[in-house]
Amino acid sequence: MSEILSDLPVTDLLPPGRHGRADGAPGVIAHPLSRLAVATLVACKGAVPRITEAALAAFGVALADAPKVSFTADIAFIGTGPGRWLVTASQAPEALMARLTDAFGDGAALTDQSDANLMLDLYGPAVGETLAKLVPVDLDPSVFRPGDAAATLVALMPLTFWQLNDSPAYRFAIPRSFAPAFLRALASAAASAGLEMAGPARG
Amino acid sequence: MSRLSEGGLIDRSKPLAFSFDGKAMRGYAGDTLASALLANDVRLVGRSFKYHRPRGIFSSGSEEPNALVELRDGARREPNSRATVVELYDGLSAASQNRWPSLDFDIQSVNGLLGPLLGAGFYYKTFMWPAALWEKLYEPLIRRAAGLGRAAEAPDPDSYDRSFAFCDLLVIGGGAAGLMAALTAGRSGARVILADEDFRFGGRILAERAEIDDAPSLAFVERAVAELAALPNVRLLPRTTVFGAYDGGTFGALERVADHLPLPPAFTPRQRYWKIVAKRSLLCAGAIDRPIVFGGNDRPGVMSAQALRTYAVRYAANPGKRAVVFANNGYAWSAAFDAAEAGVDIAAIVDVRPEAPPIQLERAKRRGVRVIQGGQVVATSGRLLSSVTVRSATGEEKIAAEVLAISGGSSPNVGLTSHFGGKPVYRADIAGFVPGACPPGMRVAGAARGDYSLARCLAAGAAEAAEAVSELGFSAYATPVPQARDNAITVTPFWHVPGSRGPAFVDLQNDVTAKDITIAHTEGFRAVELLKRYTTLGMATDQGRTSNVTGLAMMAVLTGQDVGATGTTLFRPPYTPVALGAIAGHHRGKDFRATRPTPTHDWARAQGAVFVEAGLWLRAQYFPRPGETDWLETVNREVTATRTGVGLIDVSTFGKIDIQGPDAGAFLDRVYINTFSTLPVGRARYGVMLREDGIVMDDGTTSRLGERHYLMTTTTANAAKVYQHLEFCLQVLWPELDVQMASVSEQWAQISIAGPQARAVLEQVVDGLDVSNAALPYMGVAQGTVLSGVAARIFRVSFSGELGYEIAVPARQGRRLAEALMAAGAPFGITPYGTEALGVMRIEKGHVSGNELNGQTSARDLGLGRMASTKKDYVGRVLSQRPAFLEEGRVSFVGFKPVNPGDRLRAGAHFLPHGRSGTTANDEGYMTSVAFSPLLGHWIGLGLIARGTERIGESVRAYDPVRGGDIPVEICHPAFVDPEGERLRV
Amino acid sequence: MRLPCPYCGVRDAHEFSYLGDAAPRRPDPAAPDAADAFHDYVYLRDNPAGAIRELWYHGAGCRRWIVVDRDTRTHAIAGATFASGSASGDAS
Amino acid sequence: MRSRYSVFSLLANALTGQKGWTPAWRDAAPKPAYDVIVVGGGGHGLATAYYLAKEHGIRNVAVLEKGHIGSGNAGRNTTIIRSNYLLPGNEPFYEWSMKLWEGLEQDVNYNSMVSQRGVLNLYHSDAQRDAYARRGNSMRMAGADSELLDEAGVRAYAPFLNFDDARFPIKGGLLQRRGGTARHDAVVWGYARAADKLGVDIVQNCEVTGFIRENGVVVGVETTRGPIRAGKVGLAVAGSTSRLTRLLDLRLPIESHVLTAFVSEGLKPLVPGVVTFGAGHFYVSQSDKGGLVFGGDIDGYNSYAQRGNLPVVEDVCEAGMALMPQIGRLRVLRSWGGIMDMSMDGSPIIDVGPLPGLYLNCGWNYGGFKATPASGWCFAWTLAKDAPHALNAAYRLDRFRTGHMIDEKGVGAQPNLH
Repeated sequence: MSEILSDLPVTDLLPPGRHGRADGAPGVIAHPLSRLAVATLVACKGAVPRITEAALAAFGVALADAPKVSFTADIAFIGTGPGRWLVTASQAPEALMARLTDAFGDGAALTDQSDANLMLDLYGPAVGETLAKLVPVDLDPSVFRPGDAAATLVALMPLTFWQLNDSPAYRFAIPRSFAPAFLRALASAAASAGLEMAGPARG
Repeated sequence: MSRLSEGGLIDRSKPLAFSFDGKAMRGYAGDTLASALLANDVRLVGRSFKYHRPRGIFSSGSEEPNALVELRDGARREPNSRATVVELYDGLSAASQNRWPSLDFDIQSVNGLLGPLLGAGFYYKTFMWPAALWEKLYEPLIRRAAGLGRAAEAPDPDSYDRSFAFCDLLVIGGGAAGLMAALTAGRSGARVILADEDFRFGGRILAERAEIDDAPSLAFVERAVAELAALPNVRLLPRTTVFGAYDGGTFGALERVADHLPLPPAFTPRQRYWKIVAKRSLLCAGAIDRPIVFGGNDRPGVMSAQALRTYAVRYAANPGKRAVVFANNGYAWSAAFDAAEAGVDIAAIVDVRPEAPPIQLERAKRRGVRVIQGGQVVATSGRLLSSVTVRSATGEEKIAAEVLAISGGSSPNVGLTSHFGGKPVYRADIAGFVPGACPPGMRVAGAARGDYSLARCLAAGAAEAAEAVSELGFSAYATPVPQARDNAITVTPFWHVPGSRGPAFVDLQNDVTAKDITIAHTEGFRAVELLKRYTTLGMATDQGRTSNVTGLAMMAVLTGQDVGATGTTLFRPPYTPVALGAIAGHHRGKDFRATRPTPTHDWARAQGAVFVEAGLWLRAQYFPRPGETDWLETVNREVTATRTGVGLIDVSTFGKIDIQGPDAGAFLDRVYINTFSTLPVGRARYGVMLREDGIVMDDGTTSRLGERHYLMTTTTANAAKVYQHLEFCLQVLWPELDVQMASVSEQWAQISIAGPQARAVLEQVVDGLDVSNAALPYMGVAQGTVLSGVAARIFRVSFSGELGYEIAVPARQGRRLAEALMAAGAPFGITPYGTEALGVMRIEKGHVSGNELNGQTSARDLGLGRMASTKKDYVGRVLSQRPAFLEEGRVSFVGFKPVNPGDRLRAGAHFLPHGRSGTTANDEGYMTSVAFSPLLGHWIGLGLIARGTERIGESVRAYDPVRGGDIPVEICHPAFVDPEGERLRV
Repeated sequence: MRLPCPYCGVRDAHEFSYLGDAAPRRPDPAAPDAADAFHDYVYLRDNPAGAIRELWYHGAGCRRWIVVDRDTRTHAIAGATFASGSASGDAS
Repeated sequence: MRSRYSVFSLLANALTGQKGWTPAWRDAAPKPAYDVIVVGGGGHGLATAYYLAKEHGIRNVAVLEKGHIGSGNAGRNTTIIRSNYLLPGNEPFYEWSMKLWEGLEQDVNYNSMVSQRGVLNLYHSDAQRDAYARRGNSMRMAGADSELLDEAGVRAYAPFLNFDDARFPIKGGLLQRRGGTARHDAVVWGYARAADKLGVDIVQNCEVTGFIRENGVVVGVETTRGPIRAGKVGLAVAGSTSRLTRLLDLRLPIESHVLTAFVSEGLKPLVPGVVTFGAGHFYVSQSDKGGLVFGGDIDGYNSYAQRGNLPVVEDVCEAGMALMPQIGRLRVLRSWGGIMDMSMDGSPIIDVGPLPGLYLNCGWNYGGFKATPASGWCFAWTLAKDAPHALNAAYRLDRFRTGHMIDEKGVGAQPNLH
């Protein structure tokens, strides 16, 4: 909604605080995560079975080669394409890369993407109604459930997101240079419900 | 006031003030603007398109052809709003349009006097003499007279929303059939969306005095809506028009969220555009009354029978003191009886049929309504209708009336069914077109299918919905269908009253008359599409909903074909007109497209940078300092500082593609014209890739980070295109190659430092890495850390021609790196520079860039042909050997300098030999890039000219007529600075 | 239009880029008639009014090239597979 | 006999109740044989027949149309005429078309409402400015008019554009004042009437279902109204070319794509000429009836369905709002899809062959309507002389084999990107 955004430079991230409707509890809370290590993992030709075994052995994760989240308490694998995952963990990027290298050796290509995305959790009572304005994927609980992931186009921006729980909460990985524009679109979509932008969000 | 004393679905406890043409009036909540106008005795509402004839209100729905007004004012002015669907709100202001100086007295109504001249096709036959007068005189006059309302003059201040929705069944229309359908599907557990363009569900039930299950039918509506609202799997969308059917079960719909309010409340959009994906759809859009054509059928006071009933019953608004009904069907009789019961004085029912059904005659008798069977209206009179002249077996008779309610039968609202090209089919028994082939997954129920009986609408809505959801695996309950009693309606086709007096209108808005159809027939414009285009029949804002069937039936009569064989024109989206702003939603102004800042954007802004768009990116263009008077002065300073000391620029926008795997080297050999499999680890190489048609696609340096690990850079503009191309090569052309790709463009901030002092600066930020010339030579690559522990990749590459390094760090460290480099470089006068200075230096150096890689140049054209390996195949090799690519006279890439050093060069100038005129035949090429070289003290240029490399030293004309330029330039080697590249290697 | 991506599921065509007919195969560049064969491969198309197998790239999704069976007269879609030919799409 | 349209004939008819008009053209039945058959009763086909008769004296000509004349792309375009092309293969041809437009109405005695109110292409960067300068210079060198406007110049010509809040600021534009619009249907009817008057048979509801070949030579066509023989058969069936050449086992460098166009409700004058928004995919003009006529890019996939999908609708409305935010409350009245012959380099083909007796006129991409007069003129020449005229010398079919593509946009052999 232009009244919120008219004074905000288009290159700036939405500042922390309340945006849109100000009365009552916020309909949507956006929570940026600054300490998540992220990597892409791409299986070598024919190596998906090997990778799957290694994931089980090294992390206790039953890796799904599908748009799903396979996770344990400290690591998550998000399917983004055949034989391809985004891996996230709350640790230093180098440490994650080292763990993954140890586990998968030359069976996969690994790239550090810890700085490539704004990682953002979205939740709140109006998150469904708000995401319906942005995400062209059916998020009805009968269709999209915790552990489901999707790479898609939001307000003309390519991004990946997955569902964390059935409250529901979602985690978004937004390419860093698109983060300001994404947050502008989010602020517009959430304006009628009220958006609480938590914490400092530096992409 | 013509407000009926009782009844209606208006809330008499909520009076609303509004104005029309500045005159204050009162209405009630639940009114439309049209019903409120009628209740305020306003009968003249608009002017027609061509003849500016006075017009009133014809319909009570979205098909309204006459009562178009400008709603609101200032930046919110909404031209061509149909008064019949504008929901009344407090403070509403509306104005009539297409009139001057006033609605009552419109100068251009003289057009009507020219009617005999202005028949169909008139414009095509005249205004040709003299030719010069068309744009100067005739066309401006025509344009001013045409058009309807006026657009606002300031940006629309309201906001618009977009929303996606998914469902099993989309029910379009919430009348009897739609409500039953939504109930049936909703009870089965299917996800249902019920959309209706009206602000109240119920459809025709709202306007008819009928009973369902022996109770007033309105009770059924209220019960149904309450149940639907309580079902979690049903979404009700009132005020929502489903405007288009698209592929894959996708529908466009427009919800008028706040149009019924004086202003949208804070954070509320004016309208919302829904993109609905439905596995099945059910069209229950009802039907509308169509007019009968006769002389004087357009006077204010002539309206559809359905409209008369709706205004009387639903809105308790009496459209006029006495009403005559003129029809060819029994439905109009019911309308007359309902209106009479609501308090309208029905003077007579005139039916063209010689004998009406006895049951209706009986009802008329009971009510004391006079009936003229076998009668026809042959004339009307009054500026606002005051009387109608009826011809019957007993002769002609003039009946005083302010309202003439007409019905030539019903036209099902088939619009959405033909959005996939399905042709409506004529059904003689109802004298109307019903849906033909529907879009996949679409069914039709109720009046939209030609089933006009209320009982059948209820039953069909339930049955069709049950079948639709059953196909999806839901078990639909055998819901008992409510009972309604109504009689079969008969209709006798009747289109046009022959021998009636005065202009007889077929298309009310566009002023297409019966005579126009005759002209079109005479001149051979007989096919329905030709008829439409020649006469403009059906091209008005109602898209022919009130006129097409009648018009083509009249043509059928003239050609002797039957109506079905004549066919009808197809309805195209949108079903009713849709606001542009609603479809655009949030994507307007600065948010039209995303703006991508670089990792050092904030830092550059703090440095006073001026930014420039590079695709979606914003890049620093130059960094002006106080006292500098123009951009060129700034750029000269930046270039000089870099060439003599050291400069710094963010180059993060280049595409960066991580390529790994055992076959990575072999893969690169196939996509680049040169060889990469032999590149040593720790080295970078410049590469050129072609499209398969032999034209250059992109260039950039690619580094080998490990035995099976490469990092490719692409140009900013082509980053996504190259990535897609590489995926194509890997997945489609050579799936046997074992290569893994990932874009790392967003991961790394990359800053280039260049200039003789670059190494001295670099040494201060690296963590003990040896970056000496020996350890990190030109085109060397090092990995390590900088700034005490930040992972970094250092590439010794150069675009400027100076000793240069590109330092990549994780994106969030970009600003820190820039600041550290500035601090480290301060003793050397390090200077941030932008894309302008970068451009100057690359032109001085003679490097190709986007202006040269324009999709029309080959590697050979650009002087890069020698890079191409002859020992391997690569994409584009074969077709780059075609004759035209090897022609003698083909352009080649060279430099240009002005013969007179003070002359300014301009990119886009064409080259001509001296002494030849500026014609296409003499065109030898064009200047691609220019810059002022502070080093050389004059303008320099790069360009493509025929046989350029053979013509070094020759002088040609740089011909630039669009900017008044025509100067001699000398062809030279493209590298103006350091052609041997010595500076790179120090 | 909605395309059934074998990995992501059914998605709006907006997420995809289009290349065209999937039938032409890159010819052998070493063959004696390579010049003609490449001309035909790059430029000539059946352009059928009816069924076509065509290449789409799911650029905003899984970044897979897929082959879609579609009818150019009705836009009806019969199915889609990974262009790399393998069931999993990772060219294994 | 066709009456000539004049002030006199108009007045006479006004006084006699419009009863004196005669059919604009004869609804001819096909004869067994003609000197030339032109397949396709759109603007190009009818113009070809007219110029065959007028310029070359070849009057034993039939135009065969599957439905009724003008029912294809001639009736589904955005009515723009311009000659603002870049490449030497294109610009002289389109400028010749512009010259023919300028005298068309008097030539055919039919008001096609050729309205030269200007075509403005906006630029948003220095690089785009220079690219437009290159184009503007090409135009001048081919005898066309062009003006390179700076921002102030654009403000003067089109003050209603968004200069203040734009994502891609308007820096200037390339203006061709002689560009503009023409009433598309009237162009078809004007050519039909004039061709008919010279003896050409316009045969409607006559679909070509096959070709008659003798010894490898095309000597006629099979139609739904029987076989018709001809000395020469020319195809001018934009959008359907591949469907016909398939009957001859010919594959062409063409794909069929859908382009959607839009018209708004009628408005009082707002947009004077044609404005093209380079940073988005959008162009707009206003018809004499007051509707804003606008459109954008093709949908991007092969299609014969004559209808597009919502992504393009959205893209067009977004660009429209970005360029003219005051049109937010104006309503789109109707949209329609036309099927384009998109060629592999974005430029047309007018050529002899590729089979003896056959002549091709196809591959018009978006450029078909504005080309109508020159296309007909050059195709008539090519049919009459068995060789291309200098103006269509670059439009050979074999240019892809030799490498002489005419790729204005520089996107290569991908028709959906042109």
